[in-house]
Amino acid sequence: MDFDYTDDQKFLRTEARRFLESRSPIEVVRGVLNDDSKSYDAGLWKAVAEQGWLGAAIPEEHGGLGLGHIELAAIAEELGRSLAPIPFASTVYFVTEAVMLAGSDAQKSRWLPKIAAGEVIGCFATSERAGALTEAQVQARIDGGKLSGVKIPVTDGDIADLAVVLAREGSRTSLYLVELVGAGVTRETIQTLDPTRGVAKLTFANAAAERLGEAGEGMALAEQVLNRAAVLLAFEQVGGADRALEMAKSYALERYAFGRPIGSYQAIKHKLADIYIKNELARSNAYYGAWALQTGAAELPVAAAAARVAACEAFWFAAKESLQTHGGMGYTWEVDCHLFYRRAQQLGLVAGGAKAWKERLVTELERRNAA
Amino acid sequence: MDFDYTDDQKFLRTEARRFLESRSPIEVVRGVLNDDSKSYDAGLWKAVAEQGWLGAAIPEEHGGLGLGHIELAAIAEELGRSLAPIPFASTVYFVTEAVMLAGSDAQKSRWLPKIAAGEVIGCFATSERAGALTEAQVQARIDGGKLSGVKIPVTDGDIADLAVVLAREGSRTSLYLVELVGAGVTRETIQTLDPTRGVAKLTFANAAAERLGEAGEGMALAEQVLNRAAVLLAFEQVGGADRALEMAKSYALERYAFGRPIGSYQAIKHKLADIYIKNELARSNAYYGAWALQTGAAELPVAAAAARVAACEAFWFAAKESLQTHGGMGYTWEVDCHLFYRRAQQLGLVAGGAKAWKERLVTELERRNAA
Amino acid sequence: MDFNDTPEEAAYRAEVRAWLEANAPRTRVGEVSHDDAPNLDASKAWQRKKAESGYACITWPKDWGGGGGKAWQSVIFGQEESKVTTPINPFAIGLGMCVPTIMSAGNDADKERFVRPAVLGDEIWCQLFSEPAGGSDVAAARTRAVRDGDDWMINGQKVWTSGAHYSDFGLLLTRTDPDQPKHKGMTMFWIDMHDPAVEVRPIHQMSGASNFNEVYFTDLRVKDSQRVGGVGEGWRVALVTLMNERLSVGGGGGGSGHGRVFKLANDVATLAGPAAKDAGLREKIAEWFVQAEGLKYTTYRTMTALSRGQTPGPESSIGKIVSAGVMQDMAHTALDLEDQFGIINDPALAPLAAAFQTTLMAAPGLRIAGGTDEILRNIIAERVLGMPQDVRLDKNVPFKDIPSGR
Amino acid sequence: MDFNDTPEEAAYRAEVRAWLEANAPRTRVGEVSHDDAPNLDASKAWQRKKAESGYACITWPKDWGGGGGKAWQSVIFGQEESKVTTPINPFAIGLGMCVPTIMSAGNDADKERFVRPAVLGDEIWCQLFSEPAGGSDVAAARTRAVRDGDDWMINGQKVWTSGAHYSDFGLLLTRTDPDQPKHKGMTMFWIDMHDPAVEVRPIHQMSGASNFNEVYFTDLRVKDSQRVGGVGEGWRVALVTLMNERLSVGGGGGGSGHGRVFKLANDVATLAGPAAKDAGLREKIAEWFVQAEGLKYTTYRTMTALSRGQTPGPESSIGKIVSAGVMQDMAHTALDLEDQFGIINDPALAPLAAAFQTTLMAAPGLRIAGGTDEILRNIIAERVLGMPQDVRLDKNVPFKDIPSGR
Repeated sequence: MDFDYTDDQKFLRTEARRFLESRSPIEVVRGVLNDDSKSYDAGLWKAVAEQGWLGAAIPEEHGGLGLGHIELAAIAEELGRSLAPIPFASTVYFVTEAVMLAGSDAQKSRWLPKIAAGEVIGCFATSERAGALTEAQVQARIDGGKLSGVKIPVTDGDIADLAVVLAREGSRTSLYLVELVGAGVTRETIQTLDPTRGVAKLTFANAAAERLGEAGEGMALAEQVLNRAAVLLAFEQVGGADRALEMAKSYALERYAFGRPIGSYQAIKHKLADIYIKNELARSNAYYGAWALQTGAAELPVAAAAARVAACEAFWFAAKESLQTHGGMGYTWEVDCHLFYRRAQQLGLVAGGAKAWKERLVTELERRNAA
Repeated sequence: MDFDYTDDQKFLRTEARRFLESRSPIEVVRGVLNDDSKSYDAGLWKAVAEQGWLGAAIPEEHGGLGLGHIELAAIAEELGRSLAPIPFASTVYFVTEAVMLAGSDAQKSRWLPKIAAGEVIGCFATSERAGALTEAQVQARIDGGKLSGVKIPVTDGDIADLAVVLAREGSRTSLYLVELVGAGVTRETIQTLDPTRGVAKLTFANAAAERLGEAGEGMALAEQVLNRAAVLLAFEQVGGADRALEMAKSYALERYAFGRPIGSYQAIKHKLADIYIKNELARSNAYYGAWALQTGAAELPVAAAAARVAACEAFWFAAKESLQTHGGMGYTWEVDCHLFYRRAQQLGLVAGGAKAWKERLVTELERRNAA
Repeated sequence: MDFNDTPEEAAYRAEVRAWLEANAPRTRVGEVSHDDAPNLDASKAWQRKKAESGYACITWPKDWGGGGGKAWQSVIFGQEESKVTTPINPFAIGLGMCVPTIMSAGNDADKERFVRPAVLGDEIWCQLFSEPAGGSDVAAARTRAVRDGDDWMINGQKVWTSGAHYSDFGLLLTRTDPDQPKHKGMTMFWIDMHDPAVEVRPIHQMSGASNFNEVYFTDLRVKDSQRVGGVGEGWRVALVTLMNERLSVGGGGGGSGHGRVFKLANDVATLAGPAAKDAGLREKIAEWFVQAEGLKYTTYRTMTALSRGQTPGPESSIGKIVSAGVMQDMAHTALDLEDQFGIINDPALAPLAAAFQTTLMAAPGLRIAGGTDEILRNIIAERVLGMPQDVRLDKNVPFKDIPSGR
Repeated sequence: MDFNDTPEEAAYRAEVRAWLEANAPRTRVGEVSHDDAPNLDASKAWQRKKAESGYACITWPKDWGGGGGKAWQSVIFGQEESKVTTPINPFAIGLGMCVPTIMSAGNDADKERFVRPAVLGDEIWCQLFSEPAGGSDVAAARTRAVRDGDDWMINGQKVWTSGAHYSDFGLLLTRTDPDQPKHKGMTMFWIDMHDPAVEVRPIHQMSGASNFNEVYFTDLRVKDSQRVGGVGEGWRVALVTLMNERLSVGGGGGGSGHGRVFKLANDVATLAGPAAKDAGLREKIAEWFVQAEGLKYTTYRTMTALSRGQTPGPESSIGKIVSAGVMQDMAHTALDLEDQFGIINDPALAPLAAAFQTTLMAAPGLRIAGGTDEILRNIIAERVLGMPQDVRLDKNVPFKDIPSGR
């Protein structure tokens, strides 16, 4: 039994934190927040690529570091802490995982090295309308090998070079690789509740598309990709939730009311204790998810769903109650609480909402009970 | 606008409280709790009958006081406060309401005076199995005017003289009046989580039964009776919840920890504030229900459901957190907290669980929106 | 219990309806933000019209510009006015808190000078109590007022001031003797908000809006005659102001907004089918509805007390704490139901998502402004339930010696 | 992260399994209640068998009867033992708290006398700290010990004592100098529970069961040699005991019990259809499951720290607070789903309802025993998150002058 980061992994995480504290301070996040023309920080993206993080889980033969998913999780936790405004999740947790999961050798050799090198930004395009993602929702279709239809919202779709698109061919759905620089693709940038992350509406009109994975396996593959992304996103959420708790802690110690620190009042003490409890539950579930992801265990669907449900709850609760702990200051633009409040909501939806994941979790549990 | 008890109603409530404080102190409740052979306090029942409360809402022509349902609600609130161990709800909120709602003149003149005089105890027999009450659940049936089948659980069925039974005749359900002293009726007393209220399993084998209300209207009538009972039970729940809050308040003031009253710690202060908030929301919803009941307003289904949902939540929360406020003492048999904890659960289920009422409420709201 | 008016109430309501029908403008230009003088003009015109017919400050004496009426009449007028579209009301703080304070603690000259113009809507007031170091702890005011001959010299900063940017006068709580214990040594003044020594800066909220201000005082000179109440009596005077605030019938209006959730539910699907059939969502809708209804009828209970000439019970204190929580929970739940689509903040592309996002970003402010959830629970526990005060370390010591963390 | 044993761990686990296979009795006679000497005998026999093979107190030195092993070994043994049905363990308090206190603060004679018999299961210990006036405030002990020649005379009462009715010895916290501040002036003794001056009365719990006792001391005479630690050092000694309590890997086992809820869901219908398809219930099941899983893996993290030879982090402190809350919420939700049937408390007529009722009646105790929800949140806030202590009015004043409300 060894249920924690190894010393190497801890070292990697410490290094990642140090790196991000210097390269992705809150000013960098606000730089993207306050500039409508920017949806990510190109400099940070370049620096992260130079660290090799984009290829952390990519095999060395394809230009990656060939580390495991737990190492990637350690990096994700720190990216979450720093609210790094870069298309890391879309490119690494979604597109890279999709290619590694379902790509042909040719596709892997073509895309993975470029991704690892930071030459390609990816995005994962599944949603077309409000509500949980179901196969029935998918209207985008392939005719004569060309893709037509609309995907909205697509996180990082405004800056991505490569999209993994869930589309319909005849009666069945499949995944497709689409180069967004090509013809027949129009992008429209969309305002979101977290301006530190870019989102677009993608419209395809007979755009060139190359199938990724087996025909008709689209929904099944999308769900496998979502399971992997959910685990890695959970680490970003846990990182963000811990940071939100730390902000609340230090404010509670320095802010005085009625002659003593507000942290000496049980209303605040117990609020922080509740945040801590949810954060620990989320971390433990995330660890289990990472183990399942790393070992390719059959438990992944359950573990990923549990990790996501716990992480969504923890980050949302930590962000809103950390803000509440800051009182009036927390409601101002200048104080950083709202950045975490926004990101908690964004991360809580980008891989599908917690409600949908609870349903998936229980469905898996029933399957397990039946077995 | 006059949205409170009138002075007369307040006087009635004050009198009722004074009466119950002397006639239904907690010792009387424990007398029933500790004696397995007793499922109600006969002396208290007789005294309550002498007060005329059983006939509070029964017209004078049928031997009642001819007061309104708001007066009855004021009495209910006090009965809830005192945890009075008597079959008041079954007899008055259910059976009396059923007879007044659906009874023929003959049935009214036969039963209402007896009920008002305390000569007849009633019970309302609908449930046959676990889960929300639906028409499909009803298996008890009428053949040749005789009732056969099983009803479980039936609150006060062990001591009742008269039952209102939901049963099936052919493909449709109707309500029936059944005298439990008659032939073909066997009763089996059942252990419950609140031994201060008696419950039985009733088995009918060709028992004499007289239809109450239109044939085939059984389920519709049962729901109308449940709406009326829900409002009156809500007042019992509000009364119990307020008492639970008062117990927590006085304990929080007299119990010291670390050199000061536990009521000076925000963990306790804010817990009590949360109880107060839920109690006030429940009281306001109950008032609206009473208004709808009194005026026969079309809003009754919505008002009754809202009153019940709020009251179930308030009493449950007040009972469990009042107990928690009492710490270890609250977990002992000698301290009264568990009596409220038990009664909160009993009242929360006797007219159907809150979950079912939430569904009924939303269904009504949809109907209203559609209209 | 009766929703129907008494004959007397019905008659008054009819009269009010007729008057509103004839006089109420049908223009509302959204909230007062930092650049809407026109809107402000409309508000002032409407206020004057009400005042001239005795519908402004209905319960105040006629000779002060009021209506000389009863509390239940102002409740009814409020109900009816809220049914017609009128300009929003920037006078609430002045007429609800500041001017009543002048009336109870000010000198005769001030009453003469200020009450009527305020009622007529010619002059708008703001309340200058909260400070950066204070927040929930209003009595921690540090803004210094120092004697200077017959005048006082004021330096310091206030924060969270509503309407400061369009106010003509302000009620200012200052510290005049830091050697006294906290609650002594404060003094109240009225000030001219147009004085160049007063600088108003909007506060940029997380939602992007700016409904509040910071107000800075740099060598602001005021006459001793602008003092409201005695030197060192500032806290006693402030309590009068705050008392008036608490007496105003507390929030809880507006319903649960569950209608919007129904709309959403009919619009989207869950993994299991149409959201409108989702039992989890239906239970939540029921719970939100019951809370909103509870607040609505709690307000009715308060109005009933008023119309019976009684002081409202403490139940009115629960409004904001409940409604703010419901708002935040509902918005979060609705966006979760929208799934990925909930990310979109563009009314054209996703109207419901955008609407719920607006609520999501407003809710944290509601949970804080005018008393945080935590402060309100404390108030309920102490003033309503009679629990002891928290242990206080800031009493009976000179204000300057109270630990402040800086 | 790896669920698999290291080769070393695997080898040890195999050895343990083989030994349990060969030696573990397959008899459990339910919880130790007030009349189960037979069960107690089985427990003692099993403890002796473990001790003789070095599986009792695995981490303790061999020459004190322990196994001389590592923390990770006792973790593995615990995991494996929990898989086979064995008599329940009435030795936990003695071996987990009392005897370690003797070992660290007692004199050599006491160590000689008590450690080995306790390990062998021949002698059972109970902890006599809590008092009626104390509760969460252990240091408020009033049980008086007064010098009487070479002896001490003890009078007073303890409460919530587990196992007092079958214990041979007790670790007793007394007040020896009420003129000293609260945390000074206490002294610790070991006492003979069979002394006629000691009276044990079971506490009748709301659930009907009796798992705890009140213990009364009437002129109990103890020798000064029974003192554990110095006179006035009682609190320091007590902290050692309580420290040992906190170090024991905290609860959270047992899973969420959602299996039973599934069973119920397949059994009943809501107004909308089969409960198993009810999205509201399904969401709750997911939430309970995630919390139970979270606790399970949190325990794994603690075990990992142990097997790495580190001190477990604070995360183990969350177990009880979470599981107790889940228990109460789940039981209440399940009974609500049963609707009227949930009233029945008869396993024959309604097995699931009865089972959930048992949980419902046990949950309040879980939320209180061993630290209330409120105390645990305080501990987390102070010891884990570094928040300041609550303002204390009971320090630096003579104990007898501390307000106690009586």
